[in-house]
Amino acid sequence: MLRKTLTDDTFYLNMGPQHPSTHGVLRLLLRLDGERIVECEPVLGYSHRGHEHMAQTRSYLRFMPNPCRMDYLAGLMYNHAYCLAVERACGIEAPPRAQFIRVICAELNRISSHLLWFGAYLLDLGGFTPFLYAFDDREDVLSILGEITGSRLTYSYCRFGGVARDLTPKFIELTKAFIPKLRVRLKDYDTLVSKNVIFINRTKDVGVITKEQARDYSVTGPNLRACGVPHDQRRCEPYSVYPEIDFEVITADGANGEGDCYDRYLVRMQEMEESLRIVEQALQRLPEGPIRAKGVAQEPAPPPGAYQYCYESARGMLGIYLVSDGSRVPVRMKWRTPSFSNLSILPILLPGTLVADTVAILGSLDLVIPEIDR
Amino acid sequence: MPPHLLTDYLFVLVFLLVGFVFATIPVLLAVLITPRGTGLKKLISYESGMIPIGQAWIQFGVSYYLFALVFLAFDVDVLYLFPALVAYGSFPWRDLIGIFLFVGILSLAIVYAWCKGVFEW
Amino acid sequence: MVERFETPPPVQLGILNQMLDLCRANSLWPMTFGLACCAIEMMAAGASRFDLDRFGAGVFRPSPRQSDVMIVAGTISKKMAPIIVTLYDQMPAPKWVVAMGNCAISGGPFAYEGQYAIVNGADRFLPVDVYVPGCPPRPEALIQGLLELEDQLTGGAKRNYLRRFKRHPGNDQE
Amino acid sequence: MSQNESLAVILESSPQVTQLRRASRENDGFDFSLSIEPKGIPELARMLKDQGFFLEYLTAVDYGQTMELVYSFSKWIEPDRVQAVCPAWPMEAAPSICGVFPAANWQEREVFDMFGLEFKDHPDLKRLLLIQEEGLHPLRKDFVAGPQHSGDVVETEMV
Repeated sequence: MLRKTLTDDTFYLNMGPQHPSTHGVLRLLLRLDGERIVECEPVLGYSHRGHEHMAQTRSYLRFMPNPCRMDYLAGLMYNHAYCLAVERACGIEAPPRAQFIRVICAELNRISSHLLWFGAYLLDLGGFTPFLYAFDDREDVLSILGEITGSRLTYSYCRFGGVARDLTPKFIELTKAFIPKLRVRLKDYDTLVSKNVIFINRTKDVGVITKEQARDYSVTGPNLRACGVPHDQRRCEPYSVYPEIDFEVITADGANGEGDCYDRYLVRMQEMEESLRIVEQALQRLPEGPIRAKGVAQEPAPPPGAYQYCYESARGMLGIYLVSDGSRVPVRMKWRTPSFSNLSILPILLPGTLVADTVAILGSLDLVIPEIDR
Repeated sequence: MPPHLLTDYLFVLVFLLVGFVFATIPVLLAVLITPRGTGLKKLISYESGMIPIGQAWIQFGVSYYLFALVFLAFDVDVLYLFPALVAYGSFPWRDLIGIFLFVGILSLAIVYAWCKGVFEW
Repeated sequence: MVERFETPPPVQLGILNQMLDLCRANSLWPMTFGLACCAIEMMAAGASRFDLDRFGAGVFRPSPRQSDVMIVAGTISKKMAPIIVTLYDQMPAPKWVVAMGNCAISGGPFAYEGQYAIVNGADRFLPVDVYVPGCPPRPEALIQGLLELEDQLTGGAKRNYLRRFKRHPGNDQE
Repeated sequence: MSQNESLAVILESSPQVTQLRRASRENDGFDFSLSIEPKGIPELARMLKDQGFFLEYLTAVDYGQTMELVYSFSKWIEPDRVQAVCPAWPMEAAPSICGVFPAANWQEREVFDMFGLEFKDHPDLKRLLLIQEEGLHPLRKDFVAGPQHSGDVVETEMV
């Protein structure tokens, strides 16, 4: 009887919804041969909340709190992107001061998102100390952003045509104190982690994404820049005030990045420094003036048509496709979220690696699951 | 049964008894004073919240078995070191070389396994 | 309300239970079980600034077999509900549930007339002990929720000398 | 903009394109919007891939009586964005472009999940996000949440 039950030697393992390294409720159905992965199929939908269904049944203003709950690590960026998309549809232009304030807050939000990724990724690989340091810095950023937005994670700070409140002197003073402090800390992280032999062995040449694979699976953001492609929405398709700010697009050591986990780590760490530079320049160039455009209706009703807006969120290219029929409720609002396509490359990265490498690859892709399930 | 032998066996008996009692008290305590969960899916093996697919009786890589075998060799090796340590000291140099010889020969098993590639996963 | 799936212990001495409850209260091991945004605030509560370890609850256990408190942090979708029930069943007996965030209390911002994908709150299928409102609640709110759970266990400052540390004034007169 | 001209010429030449509209990037967000027959989609996708485009997203829009599929392709460095729109619902199923762009695999499954639109020769067209329930296509305009969808109904059996 025993002979009959023993089939081929692969078995199914659920790296399932409740797993510390999936950063949310993502389920990986792995077919394993011992510890080596034969096949991986991500199963999604465990945190599907119907954002796009809500977008179709609510007016633009009532949908305002939803974008930041899709990607709660870069909540302010989603809020910013949503307002920019509706402004493009309605043909409104935010005053320059408001645009600069939005860019400052968006870049601070990018830093807090990368810090959380850094802490959580090192926690997945077994190092507990960077998690504590990274969260300590992240709390500084959250208290700075909380100074004017009032919330820590789910911001509804931008309005159609401007921002809700003006910058307070305390905000500017806190930011100016925070920038050198984080620069020192980033050097500490560099020495603590980048040259750590265990970290290098776990991430070097693991989960390599080639340029063709990145194009086939439309991977964007730091994962794409780690493959050596200098694609950054803020530079290739400049929006808001980014043309006036001098920053460079970080790719892993020039254009010959191999696109492995270590390069993705390096790209994100340098992006934090770039964001600090952007915040510094934006603070210097902050113009005086109003923070809300005059005469913008509280409940906008964009003219009929289809509009698209592409924004560079912390995880990659965030696209909003808006179809409006002139009423206050959109016909369709499609959110092209970066983590969706960043995850779709996993089934071809994992076969042949060990289960422990899954944790390293999954962490390096920096996924936020409600952004995938929407 | 000469009396001094009897007391020796008595010590062994007491030692066994105390060991047994020392082991069962926590188990008994746990059964008596803690509430018992009566959930339906309590006894399913935990697999991040899902119901495991297939059963565990499958063939899997031989490397796990070989790895355990190499550990076993050294486990038994330590077993024999105990009496050697007890009798240690009459001729210190001779005993030291004896132990090194014993452990050396056994560690050849590791070298053999290493060359055969048992440790490549 | 869902009844608790627990049978009381065969031996129940008054003073013994109080001692056990005091020990359990000071070492509540939560299960890492983040569903959505509240998970990030739970991590922030466990991290260095709002240290949960001060109350013995900082040891986040990944597996339900070694955890006492299930903090349901985030939106419960219909596809996720059976999995939460499985995890709750697999936790050893003295276990408690903290519903963190509006989604776990009542469906929060996603509970409305035409919704098709979420369950309106964890207390539809789990016996919830402490509700921590907020969207997401601040880490201090989660810590206050855990302190509330500890007070439920040990009868609070009134009965237990060790629980008389300073808290916000509202809690002292009960 | 000369690069755009050559693109415009190529787009006109590809078969099944019924109407090519040049849009402005500032107030529409895309450079070219072309409406195409469902049969011509794989051909267009292959042609755009040779030009170095990648598939940004693929989604459907429900206008009540009719539904249409919207494809959006864009480039990495030079900012070109082509949007292809093809009628979907009353017409027969559109062919899948998983062969050309594997990224479309999940997006087509999601469109099937949310709108119920089939895709011909898709490797395994099954639900991506929602629970396995017959006829549940929430993003359709005629979708009404039934009693079994209410927030109080919890089935604790593993689906």
